[in-house]
Amino acid sequence: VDLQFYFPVAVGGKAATTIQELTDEYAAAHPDVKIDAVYAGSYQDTITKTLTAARGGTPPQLAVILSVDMFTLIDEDVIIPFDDVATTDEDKKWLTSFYPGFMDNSMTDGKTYGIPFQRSTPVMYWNKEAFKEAGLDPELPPATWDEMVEFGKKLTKKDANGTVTQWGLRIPSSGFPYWLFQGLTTENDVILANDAGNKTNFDDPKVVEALNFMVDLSKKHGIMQPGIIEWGATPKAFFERQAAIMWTTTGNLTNVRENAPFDFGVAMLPAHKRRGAPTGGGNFYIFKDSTDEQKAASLDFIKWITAPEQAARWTIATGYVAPSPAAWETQAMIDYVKGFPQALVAREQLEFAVAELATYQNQRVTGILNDALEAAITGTMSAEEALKNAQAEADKVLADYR
Amino acid sequence: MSGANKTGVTIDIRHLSKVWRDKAGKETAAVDGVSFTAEAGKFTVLLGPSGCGKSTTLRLIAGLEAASDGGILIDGKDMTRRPPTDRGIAMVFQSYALFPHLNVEENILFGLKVRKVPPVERAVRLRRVAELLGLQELLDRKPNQLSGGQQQRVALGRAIIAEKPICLMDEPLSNLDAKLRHEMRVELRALQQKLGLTMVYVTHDQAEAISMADRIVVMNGGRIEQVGTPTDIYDRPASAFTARFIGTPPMNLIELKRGLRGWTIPGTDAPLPLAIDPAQGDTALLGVRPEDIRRDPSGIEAVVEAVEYLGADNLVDCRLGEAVLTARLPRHAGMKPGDRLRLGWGDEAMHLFNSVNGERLPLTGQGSAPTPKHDAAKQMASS
Amino acid sequence: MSGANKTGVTIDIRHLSKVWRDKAGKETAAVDGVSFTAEAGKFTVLLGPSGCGKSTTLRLIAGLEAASDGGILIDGKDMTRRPPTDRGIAMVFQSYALFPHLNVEENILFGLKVRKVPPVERAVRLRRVAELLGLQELLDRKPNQLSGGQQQRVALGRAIIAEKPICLMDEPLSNLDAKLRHEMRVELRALQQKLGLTMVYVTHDQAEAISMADRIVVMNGGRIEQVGTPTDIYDRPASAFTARFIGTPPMNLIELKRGLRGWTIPGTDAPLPLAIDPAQGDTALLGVRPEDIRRDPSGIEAVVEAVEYLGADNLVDCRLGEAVLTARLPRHAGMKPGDRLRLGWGDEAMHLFNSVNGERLPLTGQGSAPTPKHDAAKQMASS
Amino acid sequence: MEIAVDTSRYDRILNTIGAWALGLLWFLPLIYAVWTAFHPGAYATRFEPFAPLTLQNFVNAWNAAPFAHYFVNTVMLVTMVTLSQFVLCTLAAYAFARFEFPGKTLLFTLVLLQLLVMPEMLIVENYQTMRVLGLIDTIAAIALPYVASGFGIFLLRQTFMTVPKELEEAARIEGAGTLGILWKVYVPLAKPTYLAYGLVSVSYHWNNFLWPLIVTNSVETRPVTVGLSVFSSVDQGIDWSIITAATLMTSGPLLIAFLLFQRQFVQSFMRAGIK
Amino acid sequence: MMGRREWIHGWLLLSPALILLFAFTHYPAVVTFWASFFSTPRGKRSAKFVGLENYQTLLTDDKFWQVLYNNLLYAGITIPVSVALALIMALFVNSKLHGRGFVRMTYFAPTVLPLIAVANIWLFFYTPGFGFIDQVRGLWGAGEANWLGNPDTVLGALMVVAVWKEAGFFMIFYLAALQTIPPSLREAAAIEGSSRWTFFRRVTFPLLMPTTLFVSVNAVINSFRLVDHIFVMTEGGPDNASSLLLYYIYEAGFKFWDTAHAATATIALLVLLSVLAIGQFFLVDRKVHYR
Ligand SMILES: Nc1ncnc2c1ncn2[C@@H]1O[C@H](COP(=O)(O)OP(=O)(O)OP(=O)(O)O)[C@@H](O)[C@H]1O
Ligand SMILES: Nc1ncnc2c1ncn2[C@@H]1O[C@H](COP(=O)(O)OP(=O)(O)OP(=O)(O)O)[C@@H](O)[C@H]1O
Ligand SMILES: [Mg+2]
Ligand SMILES: [Mg+2]
Repeated sequence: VDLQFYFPVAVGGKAATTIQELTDEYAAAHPDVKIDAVYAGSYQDTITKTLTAARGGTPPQLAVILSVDMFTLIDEDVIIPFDDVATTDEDKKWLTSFYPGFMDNSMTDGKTYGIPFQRSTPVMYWNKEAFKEAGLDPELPPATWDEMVEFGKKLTKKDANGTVTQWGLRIPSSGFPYWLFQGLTTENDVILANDAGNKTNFDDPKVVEALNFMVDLSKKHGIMQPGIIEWGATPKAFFERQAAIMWTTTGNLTNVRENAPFDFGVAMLPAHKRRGAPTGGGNFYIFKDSTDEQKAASLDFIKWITAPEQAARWTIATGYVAPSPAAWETQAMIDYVKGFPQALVAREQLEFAVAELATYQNQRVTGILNDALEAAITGTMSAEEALKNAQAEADKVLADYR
Repeated sequence: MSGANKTGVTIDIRHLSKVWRDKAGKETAAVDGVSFTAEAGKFTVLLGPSGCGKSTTLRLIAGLEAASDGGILIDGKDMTRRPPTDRGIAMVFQSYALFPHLNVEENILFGLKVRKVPPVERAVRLRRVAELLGLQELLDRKPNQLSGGQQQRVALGRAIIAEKPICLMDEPLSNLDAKLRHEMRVELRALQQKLGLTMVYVTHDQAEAISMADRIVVMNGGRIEQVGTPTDIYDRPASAFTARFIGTPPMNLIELKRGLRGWTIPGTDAPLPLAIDPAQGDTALLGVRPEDIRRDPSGIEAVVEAVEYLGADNLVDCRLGEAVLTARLPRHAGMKPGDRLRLGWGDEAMHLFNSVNGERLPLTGQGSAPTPKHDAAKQMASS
Repeated sequence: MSGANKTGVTIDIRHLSKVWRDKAGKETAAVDGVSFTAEAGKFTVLLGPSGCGKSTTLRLIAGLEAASDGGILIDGKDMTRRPPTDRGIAMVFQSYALFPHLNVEENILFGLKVRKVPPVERAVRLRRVAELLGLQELLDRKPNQLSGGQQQRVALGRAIIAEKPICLMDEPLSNLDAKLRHEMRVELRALQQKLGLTMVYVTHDQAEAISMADRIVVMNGGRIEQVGTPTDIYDRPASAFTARFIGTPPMNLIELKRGLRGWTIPGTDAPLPLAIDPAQGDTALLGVRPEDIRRDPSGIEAVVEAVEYLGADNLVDCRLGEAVLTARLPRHAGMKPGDRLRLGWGDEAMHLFNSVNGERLPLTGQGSAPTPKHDAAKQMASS
Repeated sequence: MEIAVDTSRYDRILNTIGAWALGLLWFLPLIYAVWTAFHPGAYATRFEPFAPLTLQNFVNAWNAAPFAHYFVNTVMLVTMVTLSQFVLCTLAAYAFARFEFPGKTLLFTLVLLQLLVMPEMLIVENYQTMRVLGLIDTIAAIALPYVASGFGIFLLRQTFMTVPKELEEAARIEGAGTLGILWKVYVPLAKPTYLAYGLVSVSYHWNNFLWPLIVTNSVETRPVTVGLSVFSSVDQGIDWSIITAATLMTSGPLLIAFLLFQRQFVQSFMRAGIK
Repeated sequence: MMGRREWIHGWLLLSPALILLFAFTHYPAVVTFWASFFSTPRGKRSAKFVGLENYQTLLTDDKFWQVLYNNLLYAGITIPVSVALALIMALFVNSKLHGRGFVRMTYFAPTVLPLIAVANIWLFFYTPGFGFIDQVRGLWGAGEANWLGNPDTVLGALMVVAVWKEAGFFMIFYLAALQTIPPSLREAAAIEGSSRWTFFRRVTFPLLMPTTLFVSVNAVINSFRLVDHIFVMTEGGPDNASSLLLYYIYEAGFKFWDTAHAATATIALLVLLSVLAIGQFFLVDRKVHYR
């Protein structure tokens, strides 16, 4: 059986080689299956390539694509639910072996469309040295919003001209600000969209409140750089002591560990009304336009690669969160965590994690939210107004899907 | 050259016209209903003042411009709308049109390479042409490394080497020095005759025209003034225009008035021995070539106004009554402005033209010349 | 022209050289240690065969090329390394160098606009120049819509209108017809004298050189052959090169041999009445100008080989023993190949040159000329 | 011209200063790239004169993808594209510059239209065409949509229009046919333009990413940009050290080629001779 | 040059290029045009004819108008600046200069470097605090500035990148054209005493017109087409302040997979560009002097 498998790389160079190794290993063990693992660029490139190929009549048999693009893929009618092929009891058990926080994004209508593979969640990193300098306990990260503000004020340093040389906090807001913002809304105990993916809650007062808090971090409290904060430069800013605390993905763990010139800590995002964070990252999908044989082989491959041993290797190589509890139980993982306990934080946070904002026409709807967030952050609109507009627009887009 | 034994072909130009239209829509007829024949194997020269349409005519024959009207027959076949390649021509451009990216050798051989002449023959022909034109030393220079005259020789070489039955040349010698030009004149003429080329040659140098041409076509303002052999044109110019145009220095043209006693030069009293059809009116133009004017004790009195030294001769401007005549006198004659002398000329040296339309008038009668001794003088000069 | 009353300035050329180096590193000396002075307000002509370095010399004077060696003083100031603008020159380029995107008027006025001459004056000067050159009708044409001669006139106009103290012209009349050229010659000379311009003028036309120049510089292969007034050069050429180069048709040069009875033309027996310093060896070159040769019953016998019709005259190639001489004979003489005749020339018509290095030899002795009647003949001809 | 100059000495100094100042400004990103690529990551944002040098960034970049293979592919791709562009665009440009035929303006408009149409818009349709042609995952498929380049046709047309017509006439008289004239007169005279176009076209296709990514799947066909893109995914923030190292590694050959070829511009192969 | 033959030759010369152009440009373009009258097909729901509805949607989309405004502003500034700079650069490196080859390379380097990589470098330059620009500004005691994070400055920051990228690209064409101007014209002008500036204004520049036409048509087009740096640097943000038309189309097409909307916007862009670029071409072409 020939299988074509598109995968993206979103974290550093090792990911591609690891996937290649894993597929080669699988192919060696299954001589009847040939897997052509095709590197397809970033997540965005991957879905572009996939849909272009699908429309051109030659889709891959399986691919790793953002979990939030599930609705898009359903909408385009190019993928099948795993329930169609995972029919044995063993398969069904396998479907339930992943963290529910990840499965939220992989199911709709009671059917499973995606299998979590390279998944992540945002966490908080802090600079222990900076904490010490500011007279804070370096081992004690802020646990609540209030603490975060309080610590942040202490951590914000200015030079003689009044120019800030170190910000207390950095929550990047470029590109896809909704993701980290979803951390705040979740903590404020509100969800942004329903499970069916056809209704959003952007103008909920709690969302407004969360956004106001985010805006106030720079405007009122002065602990975060004003304006849009670049996602890509965030780790570097952290290393350069531009910011003492940063929020970013667990995917950065390896990077921070290797490059931070100081002792750092990793913690769950601080709580407000509750603890919480969104998940993120990519799922496996199986494509419709394949023979049954191919579908079965694809399923088998996915089962193999998400099995604990392989998942552990993948996690260790890339820093992504292993998607099933069993993976964390493997010896490799246990050894890894022992040497690097910060890796555990993500797993612990999964307990509180919610689905990443995903709806039909996902990118358009999140785009609307992004625009609203950016408008509020840059001060062109009040949070309330921006979110109200965003909700109205989202309603317009999603009306077709109700 | 190499075994070529072509015989030129006849070119027939019939009522050919070329009109340029500028942006404002104004039309200029560069060539205006011209008809003539360049006979097979003959040397035809187009002569005329700057801007009279010589180059345009040549370009029409070459097929580089589309005729606005009329036709061109080559070897009896209508070629008016055929591309240049089909016409069997070689051409020297007035502006040379050398390929700036090719060196001299490549420029000269361009056509032969295009026509896939075998390398051995190319080499042979190249050697001959380069020698003929004195370009041996320059073969690997680019045009921008050549002097003006050298460029012109390259352009000439490119045309000569082609050995086409028709050769069109647009002022091919204008940038050469007198010596080289004289040599080239002889060489070109010999070559043309040897190969039996039909040559159409544009020049503004009448020494060239007269010495090389079998036939001269004199043009003016896009039209033909006269077609004839060099002697025809020199000795019997058909119009005042041709008369003044041919000859260096040009023919003197003096307005004559019919007086009581006959035709006189205004300001002088002795009537000239002329009989002109009275229907021609009361004025006429008398033409006398400077070289036909001699000092003649019994001639008309004149005052020297200016002397131009020309090496071999002096050109002496003399006032006769109200007219000024230029005479070519021997250089050792030692004349200076203010000198008085008497001038005369032979009967057959006189040309008469209608003073309105410039047409040649027949000399219908014979009176007594003011230079009774002219026969003797002629005798003497050619002794 | 308009109130300009400039007096030209002197140009001193001192040991000027220009070496071209090609890609292979081969060097060509286009100008090779040239020194001469173009005097203030005088008309200096550079004359020489194609490729001898005339244009290069002119471009060096203009500052368009950097001298490889030597210097240029203008008005006493060393200008060797100063840019063209500082030298106060106007120039006509051999290739015209017209601005292709500007029309005739704009081309001519280019310099005046650059120098911010007020519009009123520009218009006045333009009108004069256009009239002088017959360009009135063409003022709004682009160069590519002009004939070759018209383009040349525009280039001339651009230089004339500048009214700079120095004017450099590189074959400015080569594309004009004889009539226009003659007119332009007179006009340019008048203009130059009126404005007191220092003119350096390159031409290959010696009629032009001789009639216009105050001084002629004859160049050959990058070096100067002779500097002198037109009469000097024509009447006493300093070398065989100059002798052959100046004059149309050129001077006849015949190799003489010292025989038992004196100097003879090989193949003839009558010795010529010459006395040459015996130190010069046994051969010498005798030069005689074609126009100095006459039919002379007591002269040397000759056979006509070819006759070239030139309008005003015939050029007759005659064989004298082993030598061939060209004689300019009157056109009505009616000669044809094969005719026999006797030719003679005056003593002062003879020029002698060293047959090895071409230097002029003094005529130290006088014998009896082969043409005893030459004085009478001269008398007659100028009667 | 070799004007015997010294007034323009100041001119020349000013000129030199201006040119170099602008040059350095323009070069800043590349200077930064060189700095970062040769220093450990910690110095990517700090410019200390004596920071330690390292080649590790290049080693890491080289190992992240089969670059050797990709280079071969890219070189094949740009050669193929550029050569076929030269041929096709030359023919078409010549027709537009020097021929009169009905529909010329319309066709030229259509060519210009290609300049306007962005390649992204055509991806889906062209992918289908390639599949029909059976060219998916071949270098030809990457090249084909770009071979008839409106840009090239337009550029060469502009150049051909400035070639003196006499030269064509002279060649025509010598018996050269349409293609002969094109090849022997226009092409050599347009050499600077071909160089310019070649450089630009090579850099464009060297750096083109999205279409090659989509239409190819295997290491045997993919160009270096696909390898390069591994470093520019920003999930974990930007690692400038490795991006710049990879960039220098992939674009280095181009920069060197440019340094070599720009000399050709200097040579005045097309001077004078043209009046 | 004679009638019919010339036609045939003309067409023959054109045909290879035209066939490919039709196959890979015009046919897809027509499909796009056609698609703009249909709704977006999504999986099970196939496209249905909607007439001008898509256009109506487009014209009532505030974001479209904002993006259009951004783009016109962007074009209005980057085009003249980059063309002028290109010309200056070409003149610089066409004259005698020490290290001319190197200077040429510096100007041309932006064209050679892949935009994704370069955009990342620019991203660093613009980064507040420790970014290159802020480090330099820091030397003067200035505080940090968030160039890309502020809607007032972000478009300007992108314009700088565009000019940087484009100027060297256009310079190459100017440089090639400068090489074909006969030196005798400079000589003639030098004799007339014209300064470098006058010579440039009165001779060089008019003779460069064919190139300027070429370059400016391309500049117009590129100012609407070159958006790669937006992907890396701002993704159109904040709040669309740096979004340009093509990015908008790209989002509609490849992020929202709303192909009908993308097609419609594409057609709008094509019409706009045709008017600007092709109109410009035909307007100017007949006035240009081609020698
Ligand atoms: N750029 C150059 N490189 C090399 N040689 C050159 C260059 N320009 C001119 N020459 C050579 O220098 C010599 C002198 O050239 P120049 O143009 O001064 O001749 P000229 O006397 O003006 O001739 P003509 O009467 O034919 O115009 C010639 O042999 C020519 O080939
Ligand atoms: N492309 C053109 N557009 C408009 N008029 C033109 C064009 N080419 C030539 N002419 C005009 O046509 C007339 C004839 O030009 P042509 O070149 O045939 O003259 P010519 O006899 O060769 O003159 P010359 O001896 O000066 O070279 C001239 O008045 C010229 O100005
Ligand atoms: Mg002419
Ligand atoms: Mg010369």
